[in-house]
Amino acid sequence: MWLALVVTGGIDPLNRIDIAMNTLTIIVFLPAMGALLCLIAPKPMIRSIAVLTSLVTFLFSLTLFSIYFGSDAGTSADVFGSTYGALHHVIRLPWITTDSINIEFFLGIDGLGFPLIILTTLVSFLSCWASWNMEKWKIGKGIRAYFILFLLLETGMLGVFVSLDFFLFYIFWELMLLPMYFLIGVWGGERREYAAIKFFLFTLAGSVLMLIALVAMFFYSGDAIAQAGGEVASAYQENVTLTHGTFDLIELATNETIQAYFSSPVTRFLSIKFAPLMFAFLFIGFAIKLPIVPFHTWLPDAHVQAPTPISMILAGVLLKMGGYGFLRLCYPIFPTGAEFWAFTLAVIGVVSIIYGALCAMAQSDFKKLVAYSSISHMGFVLLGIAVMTKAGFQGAMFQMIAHGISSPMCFFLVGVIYDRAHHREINRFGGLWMTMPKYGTMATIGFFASLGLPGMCGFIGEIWVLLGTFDAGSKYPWAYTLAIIAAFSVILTAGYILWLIRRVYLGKEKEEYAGFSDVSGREIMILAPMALLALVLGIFPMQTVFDFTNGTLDLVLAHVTNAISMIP
Amino acid sequence: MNSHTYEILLALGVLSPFISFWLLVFVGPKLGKPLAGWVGVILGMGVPLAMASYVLLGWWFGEDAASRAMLGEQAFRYHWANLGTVPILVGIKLDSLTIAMYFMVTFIAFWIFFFSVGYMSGHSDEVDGKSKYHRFFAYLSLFAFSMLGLVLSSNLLFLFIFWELVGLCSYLLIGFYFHERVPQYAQMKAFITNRVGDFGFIIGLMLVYFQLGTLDLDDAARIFAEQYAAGTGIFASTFTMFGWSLATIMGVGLFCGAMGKSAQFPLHVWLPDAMAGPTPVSALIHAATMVAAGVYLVARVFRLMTPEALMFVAAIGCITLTLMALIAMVQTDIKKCLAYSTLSQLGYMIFGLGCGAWIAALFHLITHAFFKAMMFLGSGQVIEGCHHEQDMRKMGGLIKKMPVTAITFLVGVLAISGFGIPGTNIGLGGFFSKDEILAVAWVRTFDWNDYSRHEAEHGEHHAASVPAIDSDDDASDNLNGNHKQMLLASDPQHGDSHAAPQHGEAHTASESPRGLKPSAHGDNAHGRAGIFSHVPPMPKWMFYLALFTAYITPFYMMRCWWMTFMGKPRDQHVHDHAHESFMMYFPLIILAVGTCFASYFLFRDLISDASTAATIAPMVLATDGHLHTAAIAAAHHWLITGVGGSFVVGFVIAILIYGRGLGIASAIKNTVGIQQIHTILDHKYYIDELYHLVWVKGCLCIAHIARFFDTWVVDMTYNTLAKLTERLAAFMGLIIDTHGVDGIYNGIAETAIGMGEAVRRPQTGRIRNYVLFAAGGATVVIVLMLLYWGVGSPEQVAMLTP
Amino acid sequence: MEHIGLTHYLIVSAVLFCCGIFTTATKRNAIGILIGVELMLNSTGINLVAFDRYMGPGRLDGQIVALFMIVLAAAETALAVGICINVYKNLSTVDVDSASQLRG
Amino acid sequence: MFRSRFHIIALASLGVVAFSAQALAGEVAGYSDVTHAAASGSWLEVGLFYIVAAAACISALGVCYSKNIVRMSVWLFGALGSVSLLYFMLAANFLAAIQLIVYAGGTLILLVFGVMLTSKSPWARFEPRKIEILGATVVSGTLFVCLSLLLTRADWATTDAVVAGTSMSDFGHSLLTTYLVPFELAGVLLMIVMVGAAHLARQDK
Repeated sequence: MWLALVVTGGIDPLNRIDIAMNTLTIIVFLPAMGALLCLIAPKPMIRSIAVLTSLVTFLFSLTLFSIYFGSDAGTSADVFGSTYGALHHVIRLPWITTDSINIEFFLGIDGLGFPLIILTTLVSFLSCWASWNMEKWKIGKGIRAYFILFLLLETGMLGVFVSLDFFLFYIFWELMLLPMYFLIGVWGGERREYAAIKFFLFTLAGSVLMLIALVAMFFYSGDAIAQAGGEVASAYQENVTLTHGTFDLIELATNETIQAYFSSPVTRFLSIKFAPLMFAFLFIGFAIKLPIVPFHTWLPDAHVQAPTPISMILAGVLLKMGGYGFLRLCYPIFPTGAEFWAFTLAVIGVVSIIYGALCAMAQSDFKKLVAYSSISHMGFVLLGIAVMTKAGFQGAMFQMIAHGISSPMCFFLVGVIYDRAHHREINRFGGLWMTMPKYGTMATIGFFASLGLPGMCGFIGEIWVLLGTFDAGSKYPWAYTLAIIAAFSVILTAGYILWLIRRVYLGKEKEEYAGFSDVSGREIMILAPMALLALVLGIFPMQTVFDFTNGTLDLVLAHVTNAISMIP
Repeated sequence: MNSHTYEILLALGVLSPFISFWLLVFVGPKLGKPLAGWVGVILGMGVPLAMASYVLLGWWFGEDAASRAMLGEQAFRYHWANLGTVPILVGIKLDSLTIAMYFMVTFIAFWIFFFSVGYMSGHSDEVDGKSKYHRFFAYLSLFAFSMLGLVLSSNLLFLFIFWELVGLCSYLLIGFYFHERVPQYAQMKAFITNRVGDFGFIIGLMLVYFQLGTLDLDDAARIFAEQYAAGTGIFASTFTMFGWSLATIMGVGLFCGAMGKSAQFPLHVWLPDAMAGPTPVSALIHAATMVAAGVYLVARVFRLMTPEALMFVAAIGCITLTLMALIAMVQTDIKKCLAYSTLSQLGYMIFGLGCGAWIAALFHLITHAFFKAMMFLGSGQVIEGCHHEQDMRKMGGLIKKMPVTAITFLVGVLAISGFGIPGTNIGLGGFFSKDEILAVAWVRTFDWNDYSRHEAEHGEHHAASVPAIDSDDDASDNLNGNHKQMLLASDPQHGDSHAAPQHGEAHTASESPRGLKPSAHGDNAHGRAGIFSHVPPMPKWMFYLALFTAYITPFYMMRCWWMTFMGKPRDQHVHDHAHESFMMYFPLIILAVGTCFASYFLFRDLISDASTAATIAPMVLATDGHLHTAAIAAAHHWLITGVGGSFVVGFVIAILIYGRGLGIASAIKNTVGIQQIHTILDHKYYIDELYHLVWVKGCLCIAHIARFFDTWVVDMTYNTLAKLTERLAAFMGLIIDTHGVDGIYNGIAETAIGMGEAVRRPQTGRIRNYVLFAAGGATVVIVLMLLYWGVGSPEQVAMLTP
Repeated sequence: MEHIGLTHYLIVSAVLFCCGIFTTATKRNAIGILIGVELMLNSTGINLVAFDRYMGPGRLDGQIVALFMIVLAAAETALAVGICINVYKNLSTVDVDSASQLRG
Repeated sequence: MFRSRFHIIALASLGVVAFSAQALAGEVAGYSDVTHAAASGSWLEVGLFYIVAAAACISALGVCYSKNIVRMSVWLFGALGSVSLLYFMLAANFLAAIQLIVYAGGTLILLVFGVMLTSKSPWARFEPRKIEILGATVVSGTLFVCLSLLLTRADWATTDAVVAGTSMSDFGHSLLTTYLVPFELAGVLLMIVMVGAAHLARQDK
């Protein structure tokens, strides 16, 4: 694992062994090593190497399940204990250490990161495999660069989900941004440069705010500790005392001293209350990724221009980083900010739900429609988190996973037909179910899953969020109205999805498409897992997701509500 | 018997169609015709039917009421997931109603599957050789799975899940011929209309979850009653909308779902169009089972309904049953005619539940399921025979060609018209169920609260005869007592045994409707007994509309039958082609027999057994006729004797008009006044047009506005931001040449240019500009330092200095 | 008579710095820009030495850094002039605006 | 008119150079009144400071003001000289010497060579756009105002400990001990620069 060594250079050999042996490190850097391999491999072998790498990564990430099934403790609640910050596969080593700054190489997972890691590795593998036929694309050149960037992207994404040091988190965040920029900008459609630049600018704007928050949080935590006498015992590590600011996300969230300082109304930044401002900074950074109206306009362009596998990654994983960011940074660290913004956030969420659905209804471009539908779906995530109820949090988390399954499937379905027809005009399609029966069946599953049909993954998230929102009515009177408005989206969603199905798959066969071959074995193999998961998640939500997430989510929520109750 | 045996058997019965679904999906094409069909029949419905029959007999004859209740109590629950903190327990609602529905569904569905094996072989191959035969049975199996699951669910959430699944099956099956244009729209219409209902359903769910803190049917009802008694929870909130309390809104919300599924008035539009699907589908889903699911839902959540909510239910039902019956009078498409009669009958059921005639409504549901399924199969037989001719005006005289169909169809017509011999217990389904609904409706039009108060005032001297019914047990005993009496009024089975005293009382009561009140004198229940202290009386017009429709129904049914089977053949070609085949009319015969005996069969007992205090008492004591049993008995008796023969009138008129072909009918149609009415009815009150204008067009319009907004406002904002950066840059001497901005014509491209430029411009290699920018940035920072961070202030300096 | 303190020197360096910026920002002649840069470098030099003198007397750090500054400035100038000559050879002018082949 | 002013300025700067040369001589000789003056808060120090500072500022402004490249270099020469004087007054004699030798002796000459080599006529001017001048004026003006505000508001914890002028030996010592690595790096850099410059300026293409 010498690559790990490079990344964590400047530490003593023993720790290097630790790193090399650490599961998360391996998971995170396997793709990067695959990228190196692609760098030197002969051209014909590249794509197989890439696909194999992503497959191995996926399989290896499955070993994480041993956390739950290794012991008799079966659920997240049991595994991650009774305090937020009980982690697994932790590795923390000093990375950049001066007398005032201590940036650590700090990886670990809990119920928040775990399902997203599995999702990431799975979606990455599937989409990597989906790029198998990239020579046939309009821009079929640069296979080597493509797959290298792809694998680097995967490393970046995985890193975001496992790194618990804000600095490291930020680095991975940016690391993930660049390959995406090139993947869209080079292998994209007609207006790829525009889309790529737009994506880049939006995300960069977000990460700038995040950077400000990062620095501010570091120094203010330092002030907090200084005020407390310069010596504060760590909240969750034995015999560790903090003497200056920290980037440790868990510490920032759980340390009473820091929390008290952050949330006290006298703490100011640019003469604005600290917690709300920082929350807003982080929130915008993540909301752009989620994306949330009005920061969403990069998404349709990026999706439409990006090649199919990249759209899958984009929809399947990148959007989840926003939600993950909320749950990992915004809410635990700035609960008071959350309370301050709750109404705004919920309203934005509802607006995104309805607005995205309406926009999707009006699209004539197949891919754009799916893109807008993901805006609508991610609105549920925001809504569920914003109302801060158990059901809401659980629903939001589930919605992330569910959308991570269904929307890549939808995008791949679009890609399948795009490879054959070379256009995406919904109104020019028709009768494809007759032409390609297998494809039609798969498409029905995929789109009904994203429609939120009960018994499929989409439903659980939506209904959980809706009920959770309504449940918040006891705290926030406005929650009733919002829940009802959000519930209205079930009609809109059904509207545009069914209309889409009718226009594309039903009806008489058209001559121009009569010659289309049905989905190939590879495509079936890519679609099948997602279809299967869409069903299984819908039927056994507890065994597939809730058992792994709820414990941690409840801890986070308890932490947040507790902190809010402290507000005078 | 082992306490879980029934559940296991029922569960197996649900599982087997699920298995057959996947089997048919994967290996269906290889099975081919008709093998795939038989798989569907055996695995998809045969097994469930076997289970159902076994369970039914075991349940009814093997257990007594106590053990039945006990079994229902200790039914198995599986912890499916946690909704927030509320555990969602999935299990089987094991009571007589479940079993009755389960048996009805499996029985009818089995014969419809059987019918389809023959029918679909001629109807599934339109699409250039690609057979959809197996697909049809796969869908049917999936439907069977969902429908049975719906019936069994003990949990509102799961009820909702299966609810949606049957919706999906109906969607897939309506659009089975999706290569044609009509079914495509029909299926969309069906699904989306149902979704509109589900919107309400979800709101109801939210309120149940939030206010009652559970989604389990029984717990919810219990907590609801407790909360009413204590005036806490949902009854504590002062929130009102359209003058409805929160509790009422909850009930109405749940009912909205039923309005969608059971196609009640504002949402009825999808059902007639749904006839675009294959005929067996119309018979199974859109006549017998799925559309009845709405009624079933209302029956299940009956205990969560406030009187106001029930009043709303009744009103909707009443409107539906009248309007749809009127439309049915002018339909010429045989399936459409049946569809509208179905709507009308569903209206009757909903109306019955609204008045509180819980038993009667469900009883009507089951009898209706039998004869309507049969009639649809018959119509399918006819359509098949007249190769795909559905217009009744082209038919006629078919009785010679297809006698069995004609006879069975006639049985159905009689049943739906409430055929029976007044004063006796001989009659077909409607004769008992529909009339009882009317009876309850009639009784509910009086304000019994006055009477109750009156009773309460002079309650003392009744003390002996008035057991306090404030506690549930008493209520239940008392209620069972009332049940017995009530059943006598209409139930043939007990008729002989206890007829005398009961009828005697009824006679004394039935001299005049007004006389009803005193007749309830001996009745020992009164308003305070129910959980709802005040129950408003039902407006009279509802009763009269329902009664009026009772006269229309026989007319249009007989009209339909006569135009199809009697008279002279009007289209020789069709007539010559007509034929019938055993595979198809055998199920007809079975169902016809079922129709004849459904009302005498166990169903009535099962339902009344289900309607114990634990099921409906909290509500029904106050709103349903059970409180005023004797009165209802009297009213029912009076109705049966007085109005029971109403169907004759309808028949006579129908035969008079259509006996001699269509001449008279068209003559009437063209008379002034009638003509306009006819046009309106023919266009179904233009509701479809209205909806298309308001909802479809409106929604799309909004959607396009949203898209426009997205492109030209949201996106253009960023575009403009980019532009501003550009302008600023220009001002700072960044830009030598600015492209002309013409956002109106190509906004997107402009965005591209704007953002692209904004990024690219600074990269133009003018060092001095960089310097200027950097310096500007530095200046800003310093200004900030001066303004905000008070640099230079002593403490700051203290920080800076070593 | 008032006492000459650190601030005085800093002010002077500020003047130089601003002049340097102005020069760099307004001259189109490559060498002119270079001169501006030199000015700025000098102002930093003044800062370094002044701080060294007034805040850490006896320690040479400030002066040493200033020394390096001078050396690097010299190196930078040498290179820059070389580049200018090259540009001039190719474009026969040192107007930086005309050296725009690399513009995107 | 231009020319006359140019001569005056040139003379002034020459005077500055002479002064600094004398100071350097004195330093080398081992005694240094300049440093003494700088150390003691006498009128000499103050007056000297204001003169030198004024010289520095004036020549800097001259750089800004003058349009053509030759004058700019002359003004720059003045600025560099006065800066070296400031170094003297800051008791950084060696540095001042280096400043004079390397800058005035090396860099400036290099610049002038550059001017000569690259310009058809040394008096050629490229006018910037008015807007640029405006922007530059605004920015640098604001920057100056803010900076001086900042500097005046801050009271630095300064020490007025009188220190003797540092000698070369101290420099050499710390260069070869504490700052060895940067020192070596600088050496390497210089070599690279030499090669690079040579390559860049090579005649044959």
